[in-house]
Formats: sequence, structure tokens, C-alpha cells
Amino acid sequence: MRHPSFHHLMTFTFSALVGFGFVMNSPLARAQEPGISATEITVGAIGALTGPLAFIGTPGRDGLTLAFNEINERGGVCGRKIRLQYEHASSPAESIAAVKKLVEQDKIFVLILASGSTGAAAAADYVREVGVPTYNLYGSTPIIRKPFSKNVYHGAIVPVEVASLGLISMFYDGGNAPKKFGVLAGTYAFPQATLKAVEEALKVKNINYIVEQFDQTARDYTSQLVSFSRQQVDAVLFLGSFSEAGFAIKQSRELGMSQIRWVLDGSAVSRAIIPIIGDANGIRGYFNTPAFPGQTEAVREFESRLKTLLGSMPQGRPNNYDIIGYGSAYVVALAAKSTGCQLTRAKLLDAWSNLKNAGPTQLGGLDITFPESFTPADHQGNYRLGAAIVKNGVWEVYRVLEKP
Amino acid sequence: MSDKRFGFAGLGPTVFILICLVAGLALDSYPKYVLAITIISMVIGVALVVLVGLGRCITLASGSVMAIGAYAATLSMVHLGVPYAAALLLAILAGAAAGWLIALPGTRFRGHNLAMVTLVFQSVCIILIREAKWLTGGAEGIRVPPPSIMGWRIASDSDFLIVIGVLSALIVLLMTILVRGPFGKNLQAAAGNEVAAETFGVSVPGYLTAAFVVSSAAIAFAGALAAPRIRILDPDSFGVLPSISMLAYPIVGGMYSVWGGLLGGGGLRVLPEFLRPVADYQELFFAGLVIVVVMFFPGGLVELLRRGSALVFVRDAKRGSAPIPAAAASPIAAAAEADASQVLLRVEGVDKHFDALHAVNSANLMVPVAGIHGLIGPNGAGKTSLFNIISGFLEADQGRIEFGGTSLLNLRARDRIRLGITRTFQHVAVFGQLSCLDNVIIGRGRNAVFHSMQQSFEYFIDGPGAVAARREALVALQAVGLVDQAHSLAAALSLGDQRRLEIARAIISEPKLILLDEPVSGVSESEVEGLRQLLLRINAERNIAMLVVEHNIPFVAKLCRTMSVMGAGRIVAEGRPAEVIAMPAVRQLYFGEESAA
Amino acid sequence: MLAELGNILIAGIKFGAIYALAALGLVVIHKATKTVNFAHGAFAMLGAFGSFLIVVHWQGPYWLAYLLVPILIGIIAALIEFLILRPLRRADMFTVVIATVFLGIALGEAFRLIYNTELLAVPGMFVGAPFVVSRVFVTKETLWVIAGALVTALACVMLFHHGKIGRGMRAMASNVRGAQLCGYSVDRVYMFAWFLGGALAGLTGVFVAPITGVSVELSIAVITAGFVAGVIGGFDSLRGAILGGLLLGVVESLAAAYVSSAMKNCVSFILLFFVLMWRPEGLFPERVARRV
Amino acid sequence: MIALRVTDLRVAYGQVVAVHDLSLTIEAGDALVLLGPNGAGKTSAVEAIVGLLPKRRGKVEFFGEDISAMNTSAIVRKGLALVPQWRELFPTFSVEETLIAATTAADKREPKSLESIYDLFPVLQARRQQLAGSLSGGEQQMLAIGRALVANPKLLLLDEPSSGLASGVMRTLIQAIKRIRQSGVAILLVEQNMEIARSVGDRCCMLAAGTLAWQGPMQEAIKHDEAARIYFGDTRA
Repeated sequence: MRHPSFHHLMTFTFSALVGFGFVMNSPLARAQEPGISATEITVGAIGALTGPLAFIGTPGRDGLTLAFNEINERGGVCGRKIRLQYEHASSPAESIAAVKKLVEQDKIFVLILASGSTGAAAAADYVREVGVPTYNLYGSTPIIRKPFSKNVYHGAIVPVEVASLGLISMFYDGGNAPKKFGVLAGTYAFPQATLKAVEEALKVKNINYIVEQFDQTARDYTSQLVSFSRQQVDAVLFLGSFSEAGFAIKQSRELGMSQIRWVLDGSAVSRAIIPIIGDANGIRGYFNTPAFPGQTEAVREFESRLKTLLGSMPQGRPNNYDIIGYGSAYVVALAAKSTGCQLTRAKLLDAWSNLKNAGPTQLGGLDITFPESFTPADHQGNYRLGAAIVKNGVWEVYRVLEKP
Repeated sequence: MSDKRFGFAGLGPTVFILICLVAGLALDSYPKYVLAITIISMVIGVALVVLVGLGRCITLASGSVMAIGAYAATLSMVHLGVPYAAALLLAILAGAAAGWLIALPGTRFRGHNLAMVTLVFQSVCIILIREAKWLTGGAEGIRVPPPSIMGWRIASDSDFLIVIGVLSALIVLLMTILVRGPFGKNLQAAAGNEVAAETFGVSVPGYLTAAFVVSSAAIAFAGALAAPRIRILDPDSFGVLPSISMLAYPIVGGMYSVWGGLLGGGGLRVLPEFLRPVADYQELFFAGLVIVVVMFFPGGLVELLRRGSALVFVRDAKRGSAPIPAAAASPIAAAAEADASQVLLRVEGVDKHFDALHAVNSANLMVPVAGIHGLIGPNGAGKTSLFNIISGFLEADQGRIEFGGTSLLNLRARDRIRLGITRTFQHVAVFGQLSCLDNVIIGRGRNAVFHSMQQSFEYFIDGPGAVAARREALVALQAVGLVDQAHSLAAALSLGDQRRLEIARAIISEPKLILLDEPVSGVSESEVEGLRQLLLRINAERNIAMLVVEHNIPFVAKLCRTMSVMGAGRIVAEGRPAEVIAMPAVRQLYFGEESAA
Repeated sequence: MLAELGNILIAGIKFGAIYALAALGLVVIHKATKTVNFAHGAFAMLGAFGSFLIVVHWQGPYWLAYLLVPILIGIIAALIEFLILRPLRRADMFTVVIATVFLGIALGEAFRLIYNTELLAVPGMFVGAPFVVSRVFVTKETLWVIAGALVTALACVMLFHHGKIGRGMRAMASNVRGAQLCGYSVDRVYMFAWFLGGALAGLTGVFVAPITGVSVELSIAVITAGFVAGVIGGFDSLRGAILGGLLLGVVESLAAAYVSSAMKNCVSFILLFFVLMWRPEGLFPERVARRV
Repeated sequence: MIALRVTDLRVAYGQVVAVHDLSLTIEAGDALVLLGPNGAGKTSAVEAIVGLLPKRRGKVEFFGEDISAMNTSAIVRKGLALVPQWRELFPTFSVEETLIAATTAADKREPKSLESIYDLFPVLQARRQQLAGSLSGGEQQMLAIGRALVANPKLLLLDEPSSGLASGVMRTLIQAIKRIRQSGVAILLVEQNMEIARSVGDRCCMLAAGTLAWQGPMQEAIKHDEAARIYFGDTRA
């Protein structure tokens, strides 16, 4: 540096900035159980609020918020209100930072992961060491589930091995027998995880198939579709988001490939796919809850409550992330309640591991998710999927895919 | 200005990181973690100062380079069982190789095309990582094993903070040494004024390549340090958007100093932690911040703080200004007649065409040893073309140019300094971002990339070589009367003083010949005479020959012993100034035919 | 096999026509003002969003979107020129590139904040069964996009090369001082060039909305494709931009079909790389008169 | 009627002062020559007058109107045209299109017909469709003058029209400039070349090192050998 005074100032300023921030934010250690006070239970959650994954994190936050508001209006759990502390995090690095903040600084009682697969995976890796009760809502990759950990639970999203079997079974619904399978998969994280499981399942079943891939947010599927057409594929399994699925299907129609039976991965099953395709009747896919928005009274009521909360309803919502967020909030509340209000983390883990049929209805919420059950050896709360189909321009769940 | 330097200044950034590290050890686990990745961002910020700030190269490939480091280290640990320390070294090598690869096309482009070339590298790299599933785990990511160094398993937050802090401090120290030493100065010179840089042996492509290699190696190292801390590597974490955010580090912090990189990288990484309550708006906030900085504070935060500190602390500008004893100031007006038989520069039959224009038409010229020769002529006479041919910036179609018996044809401009030819420029070409002292030091030549890197260490410890260089430079500055300004930025000088600085830079290498390109153009009347005296004195004291192209004929006439007059590409007259000016042919050249009568 | 190739080529030309329009806007701004607008993709995204508002949100007629959106985005672009680029006119290229890069990010994020959703779908202007000619399928929508985008692009080239206002921009592109001496005002011509570039971006957005939907990613997709197409064609040639766009679309399609669908983007980047290295002036540069 | 009045004009590039406090006037219909060696600041002065260079200080009035703060296009539209030293043509424009482009500068005044330009320089008519970049140096200079004339200016600034031209072409140019003057257009000619200066100008201003060194009738300038002194300095000493 040119001037010593400047050099000192610089060192001083920056150290002060760093030091000040952290000291101010670090509370004194409390003797109490973390996240529990006489009037409040603090629940932490992470998910992306900006960037390309915001479409998962934002509905997650909204669903959780709606459910906790309802619970609190009814007096809360164990005489305490539930406070949701939601932190933005997208990449693995951000996820770890956010989780550390929640666990170590905000002293949350329970952690909810509402982020995409890789972020959740990095965070899960950390919480396994810390032991904070953690609830993974949306992460589907095996990397989160393995190795088994007694403080990590998984909710509505089923493991890819289960989902892939459910997906394949839907091709045979209504007495259909596909001659040749095509798999159209995105090159990014979660489609790749599902692809791996699907390929294994197809191989086991000795089914003849071909795979084509596309980049995230791809909009031109002509070459992949032409390849399917060349190989006379009559059944396509789509692994990707609704927008990608929508444009792929739209283009298949434009290429005259109207005989294909489409089955979509859960992340692609959304209302927003209909306006892209236009006539979407007959398209199938699984949904993570027993009813599609609009299908039952309960879901319609959910939609109107969510709309009240948000002011207006963005296009394509509520989606499965909203609904899962809502249902999962109730599961957390039930787990807390079933400790007999002995609110310690150890008791919570015990109680959670023995929860049966947990869901919103047990606490007076709306019946819109599959009830979740856990055992000490199996922390996957739900194995069921709703097989959905588009009829008259709307999605509806036509049967429930049970655990294979 | 004293010969003494401010000793520990260069250690500042390193010490600062170590202070962060030590202070961080007392903190909770969360701030420890944030501090660790903040320090990593600081390293990236510093690395980008080298490339973006000093080298003025835009890069959108930082994300992929970081990924290369992170994956190189992780994959070698996972698949080959390489220990962490060796994996870090591998990451540096991989980063350097990546930098070199980007530089291959990268040094050919500036601005938006460079942005595009780096974007190509970035995208292709990420696609390859994603597609090589068998190796990298593909898009789902790969778990990074917990590292250990010499049997010490790095597991706790403190362990990580120590490893990251110490190694980052080390790499920042290396970068500081390079940035502050001749390497950094020459790089800035190369990016600031290519023509002038080449004249003094600074190879522009060489330095830009080095900038890519050095900064990429450091970014890759940062990636390798970060890998075990972020536990899961996946290609999307190193995509285009992170690359763009990293580009903001040096811009927001301040592009020209190590502090700027530290402040930008650290500040932008730690800011989101403070912005958590308004997390939805943070990306918008960042983008807005960068736009505001480029529009209103081009110097970044560092410049802002510097101005702030100037208000708080009174600058002790006069510190240690003990001038070198004045040399005997005795301009020798009646310079010795040059020995005309000894020819230094001989130009014979040089021809140059630009399409149909015959710019130089078999021109002959001769400059004797220690002589001063002038070249004048009306606009468009071809003086500049001839001058550029002699200085190596233009190729002749035909003819011979010999300097002390060696042919100058086919010799690059940057190689002429070795023979003892230097020059000044019509449009002053000082390196504005550098101090006068550093400007002059570049004039010593010996500016090959590796040499300047070695020299940077020498300068950092203020070794004998550095002291000698500084002394030589001060002597040269004194010769032109600028010794008091040695530590001012060249851009801050008056035009006349910038001309003097150019002369100091041209004479420090003790050349045999200086090519002076319009040395008084634009200089105020009062400074012209001073410059003339200066040139005469330098010629007399150092026996340096001069070739002067100038429009100001009275000035040339008084300065030179011989001169040539050019018109329409030909040399029309030659001889002593007074004789030449009186020639009818010359009058005709300037005033048209009738006045010659 | 031939039908297959036909289908692939038509898809390539459809996207190529869009790329051409995107590249054209970039080139118009660059040619007249020597600025590369990295926020161009964000302008197109705003255009697509405008089309969503008019067609879906307010249920307006489609032609209104084609009419209003380009004007609106043009005005926004001209405003940005006035507020951000004009103060930076004397700054170096480096600063300007950085400013427009982050401007693009800022616009994208602003959109995301307003409409927090993954994608907004916009219906096509035409519906109905495709035409079939020996197993080659062409929808009305595809025809409309190809014809509409190319006709607008050609009209723009005509305006630029023969119109009065285009003459001003070309004069400015050719020689700023000379243009001023002919009575053209730098401020006005620059602002108009940005307006025109913005309008082209807006139009790109309206054309592309039914094909891609409206999302933040659209902005990166458009700027990348537009830039690559521009460089391939010759960054200062309007005709080159159109040809470059079409070429890029077709090459991408063929590569995805016959090389590897996962490597589609790689191929376009490799094409760009080779053009930059071996023909930096582009494949279809403007003819340049010698002896200036 | 005073066509142009320049008062205390100073032009500088950064720290380089190119023109020091220059004052001069041109009567309507008059012809003034600005002489001086290279680097004397002549070009800077005329470029500052038409607004191509920023003025540090000083005032420029055109037919009584203060145009100091206007930008180039506005000044040109007032009827003050410049033929710049480097011609600044548009190489990709044809001759005809160049002339049409310049009609913009006529603004609300009536532009001159292209025929009148072709009448002045018949060779341009022959080259009507040729690109400006492909013309010879002399033709380019004619086109540059034609371009300035199309806007029907009241004052024409010519910056070294002779530079780089063969003597035959120069004579054509001199004739043309004389004709332009006869049509009532005032002329400010910047020259190094005495021959042209003499055949066009009545009055003469000499610049040296950015300042006005001498002014007076053209004949005086030659008789008193003023030019030689300014160009070559006092070399007898």
C-alpha cells in the first residue's frame, strides 16, 4: 500500500466488519433445549428463493408457512407457537452455511430441507454429524438417503427406485402394452438420479428401451423425437421439469407422433403443462399427493387459503411443492406433539420414528397429502404415489400406486 | 524521494487473512464456516485482480476453472488415493493448464469476444464434467472425502479454517509478490499501452498468457481448498452465473490492488449472510451494486476507502523526500561535433506502399554516433511511416536499415531495446496506472515474463537487484528533473513532465539511439525550451544519438546538427538546419511553387 | 430417412429464424453504437413477458402483442441507453460489457421477483393440425415463426440499408464524425439504434414465447444464441446475422440428431470457437471497399 | 454582416492546449485563410468551431447566434459546414447516397440539388453509383466538398483540402472553391499550402503554437515573409 495510514484503516475496517457481524449474531449459549422456549418452538428451513431453483424453494416456504399459521391459530403445539425460520440457500456451499446458521446460531429445534437435491445432500451430510432432527422434503437422490441416519427423515417424495417402478407400471394401465420404450431425461441432477433407477428397473424387467437426453431448459426436442420415431418407440418416460415435458410433448404432436403414451416424472406433473401443450388429454404422470389441485374439496380449499396468504396465485401453482410443504409442516407438528410435550431432540427422534399415519387431518388440517408412517429402521414416511392423468384438460389422480 | 521503501506494506493482505483466521478461531462454528469460504472468495478475488484488473481481460470462465481445481483434487483423492497435499498441487497444475488453454485463443481477443471465448470454455467444461459420469458422478454430484494432511484428519470447523486460512494466506502472499513486483507492473503496462510495452521488451501476449495461467492456478487452488468444505461437488455449482458473480469481485472491490480483490471477494461472499432477511432481493441487489460501481465508482471500494482515509488521516506526502545530490547541472550548449564518419543508423532505399499511395519512396537517412538528426516535412510527407519502419512498427517493402552494422529488418519492436534503441511516442505513452519510478524501471528492458516473476521476489524482499534498479531509475528521473515525482502516478503529471518521463524511461537502459516522435507536440511554449536543453544535455553527457521527427521546425533547427526534409515520400533535402531551411526546394515544399522564386 | 432429415431441418430453421432475429438486434446496436448489449437476452425475455401479459393475462388479441411489445421494449432500451450507456460513452469497452452483463442479470431477477414461477406458458398464435408433405410435418405456427421472423428481419435490413433513418445509423457506423457533419446527432441516432435493437429483441420475445415459454433462462438462451449467431455471421453485418442465425439453428439441430443430443450446446460453441479462431470477421461479413 | 465571430477560443486535449484564446471574424461572403505550420492548432480550431472538439472556453457566434454550446449536428444544421481534413467519408456509401445522406443537414433550409453538385464536379456524376471508399483521393475530396455543399451552407470551413493531392487535381479544386465563393458562401480555408491560400483568400490569419501570430491581407503575408518566420523560426541566429 502506498500509505501506511490507509493500510491500517483497511485492516481495521474489515476486521471490525467481520468481527462485529459475527459477534452480534452469536447469542449466548442457552442451557435450554435448542429451539424451545416457554412460548415458541423454532423450526428452521432452507430452500432457494432466488436463482434457477427458486421454483422449488418458494412454494416450499409458502406451504410451510400456511400450515404453521393454521396450527398456531388453533393454539399451536404443546402450548407453544411454531416459528418458521426460513433461509435462502441454493448451492451446496450456501446450504451448509444456512444450515449451520440455523442450527448453531438460531438454535432451531427441527430442520426442514426444502432445497433441490445437491443442496439438500450437502446439508444432510452435515446434519448427520450434528444430530439435529432433519426432514428432507424434496431431495430424491440416493446420495441424501445413504447412509441411513437416525436423525434424517424423508417425506412425501419417494425414493427413485420406488418412483421408477410406479412410472413404468403406468404404461400398462388400461390394458396397454408398449412395444418399445423411450426414456427422455434431462442432463441435470434429479432426472439423472431417476434415470439410473429407471434403467435398472427396465433391465430387470427385460424391457427393450432407448435413452435420449436434453440440457436443462431445452426447448427443441426434434432430434430426440425423431430418434424415437426412427426406433418406433410408442411409450416415452419423461424425466425433467414440466416446462421441458410440455415443449417435448407439444413438438411430438407437431411431428405427427400422436400415438405415443407419455408418462411424466412427478416434477413435470403440473397444471402449467396444459397451456403449453394445449390438448394434453391422456398424458400420465405420478403426483406425490392423493389428489391433484382442484380434484377434491380439500385441495380446492387449500388453494383458496394459499391464495389468501399470497395475495395472488402465480401461474402453475399450487404445485406439489406447495402441497408437500403444507403436509410436511403437519408431520413435524405431530412429531413434536407425540413426544408427550417433552420437547427434547432425543424424545422427538423417538416419537418421530414411531409416527403412524401422520398428516394434516390429525391436527385439523386439510386432507391433501398421503399420511406418513415411520419406523426406527425406515425413515421414509411415504411410499405411495398418485397415478395421474389429464382428462378434459385437467389433471386428476386416478389410482394410488402402492409400495411395490 | 528516499531510497527506503515502506517495509511491511506488501504483507498487509496476507497478515489480514491470518488475522481473520486467528480471530475466526474464537467464533462459533457457523461464522467459522462462513469465514472459511469467505477467505476462499478472497483468494478468487485476488486472482481475478491479476487477470481482470491488471490484465484487463474479461473472463466468464472462473466457475469452470474453480471446478477444474475442485474436481482435480477430489477425483485424484477418490480414484487414485492421492493424499490431500498432493491433490492440492495437482489442482494448481490443472488450473495453470486450464489458464494456458484459455489464453491460447484468449490473448487474441479483447472485450466482448474474449467474454465469448471464455464462455465457450466455461460451458464446454461443465458439459464435459456432467457427461463424464463414470469419473465425476455427473450432475448428481460427488461426495468429497474428508481430507488429511500428514496423518492429521481435517474434520472440525477450526481445522478447516486453519488449513484454508494458512494456505490462502500463502497463495495471497505469492500473488501479492507478483502483483506488486515487476510482473504486476509489466502486466499493467502490457494491458495499458501495448505499443509502448512492446517497445520496452514487454511481450503483450506473453504477459496476458501468464496472467491467465497465474490467476487460473490460484482460482483452481481455491476450488480445491473449498471442495472438502462444501462436501458435495456438482457441476451446476460452478456454472455461468457463479462465474458472473465472481467477475463482480474485483470490480466491486477495486481492480488494481490486492486489497480490492480481498475486499470484493470477501465482501460479496459475506454480504448475503447479512442480507438474509431480504434474501429474495439479493441477486438484484448485487447486479445493481455492480452497475452503480462501474458507473460512479470505477475504482471500487478500495478507492472509496482510500478517499475516506485521505479525509481522516492527514497524508504525510513529503515523507522522506531526500533527493539524490544534484548532479553538476551543466548543459553543454556547444556540443562536440559528432564524428560523422562513424555511422550509427543507416537507412537505405526504404520503400513503403499503402495500396496506391507511395508513402515512402526510396528514402535514405543516416544518424551518426552520438549525433542528433532531425526529420521534418509537411503533413502526409511520409515521416511517420519512415519513423515507424525504423522503430519496427511497420514493415518496409524494400530497402535496408542497419544499426551499428546489424540489420534491423525482421527484428520485432520489443527486441530492438536489446540492441540499444529506445523511443518516445507522439501521443505520450507513459503507463498511467504506474508510478514514475515504475515507468522508468520498465525502461530498463529485461522484461521477459519468467525473469520478471523471479524479479518480483527480489523486489519483495528488497534485494540488491531491486535496490539497484530503483537507484538507476532515480538517477534517470533526476536527469530529467522528475525525482520529486518518483512516486506519483504517471497519469497525474503535466504533459511536459510526461514527456520528460518518457525520456527518462528511454535513457535508463543506456541506449545508443533514441527515436523521438514529436517530442514537443502539444507541449506549452514555456516547456519547449526546457525540453530542448534537456535533450542536448542528455546527448552530451551520455553520448546518446537521437533521431527526431517533429513539426515544430524552429525547435528541430535549434536542437539538431543535421536534418532531412521529406516531401511526398522522398527525402528532398539534407544538411545543416540553417542550410536546409534556406533551400528553395524546402520553401517550395511548404509554400508552393511561386514562393520559391 | 429423408423425411427425418426434413423434420430436423425445419426445426433447425425455426429456431434459426429466432436466433437470426435475436442476432439482428444485437448487430444493429453494435453496428451503430459500437456497444455489445449483453442485456439483449433480458430484453427478449421482457418481450416474451409482455406477450404473456397481453395474450394470457389480459386476454388481448395476438396482433396487439406483435404491435405493442416491440414499441414498449424499444422504449425501455432507449431509456437504458439514456440512463446507463450514455454516461459510459467515454468509458472503455471493458466497462460497458460489464455494465450490460449485470444489467441483464438485474432485469432477469426483477422479472423473477415479480412473477415467481418456473415458467409462464403462452399459447401459439395458430392452432390446428400440421401440414404433412411426405411425412415432413409443418405446423402453421412453425410457418408463421419462420416466415414472420425472416420477413421482419429482412424488412429491418431493408430499413437499415435503404431507409432514411437507417442511413443515419449506417453513416454513424461508418464514420461518427462524418455523420455528425451530415447533420446526424449522435444522441438521437444512438437512442434510435437502441430503440430499434430493443424493438427487435421485444419482437424476438413475442415470436419465441409460444415456443419456449417465458422464463429467466430465456434471457441467457437468447443472448448466447444471438451472440454466437452474430459472430458466426460477422458481427457487423446484418445479412450475416440472419445467415448466421439460420446456420446455427440448422447445425445445432443436425448435431443433436446425428451426433449426440446431450452435446447440442457443445457443438454450437465449438462452431463459434472455430469461427473466432479462423475467421474472426465472420462467415458472411459485409463487403468492404478498399482504399479509405 | 458578420458570418462567424470567434472570441477567446481555447481548445485542449487533457493537458495539451492546442488553441490559445483565438479570436477571429469572417464577414458574410468573405474568404479567410488560416495559415500555420503543422501542429499550430488550425485543425483543432475549426473542429472546435463546429463542435467536433469540446471548447475549454470562448464563444462562437454564427450570424449573431451563440452556437458555443451546440453539438455538431445542430451547428451543421444552422448552415455551417465543414470539409474535414481526413474527409471522413462513408466508405460503404455510394457517391449519390453520400450526397443524399448529407441533405439531412439542410434541416429546414432548402438543400441543394444533387445536379448542382454534379455540375461543380462532373466526375462525381460519372461515379454516381461507385462506393466512396473506392474513389481516388481527388474524387474523395470532391465528394467531401460536395457533401458539405448539399446542405446549402452559409459558411464553408475547408480543412487542408490540398493534402495528399496531385497538382492537377488541386487546380480543379481551386476553381471549384472560387465558384463556391462566387455563389455567396463565406469560406474559411485552413491551409499549409501558400499557393492555394493565395488564390482563394483575401485575408489571412497565421497561427503558431496555438496562438494568433499575425493577421492581415493575404498579399502582406507573402510580401513580409511572415510565413517563413513562423514556419522556420529565426534561423539566422
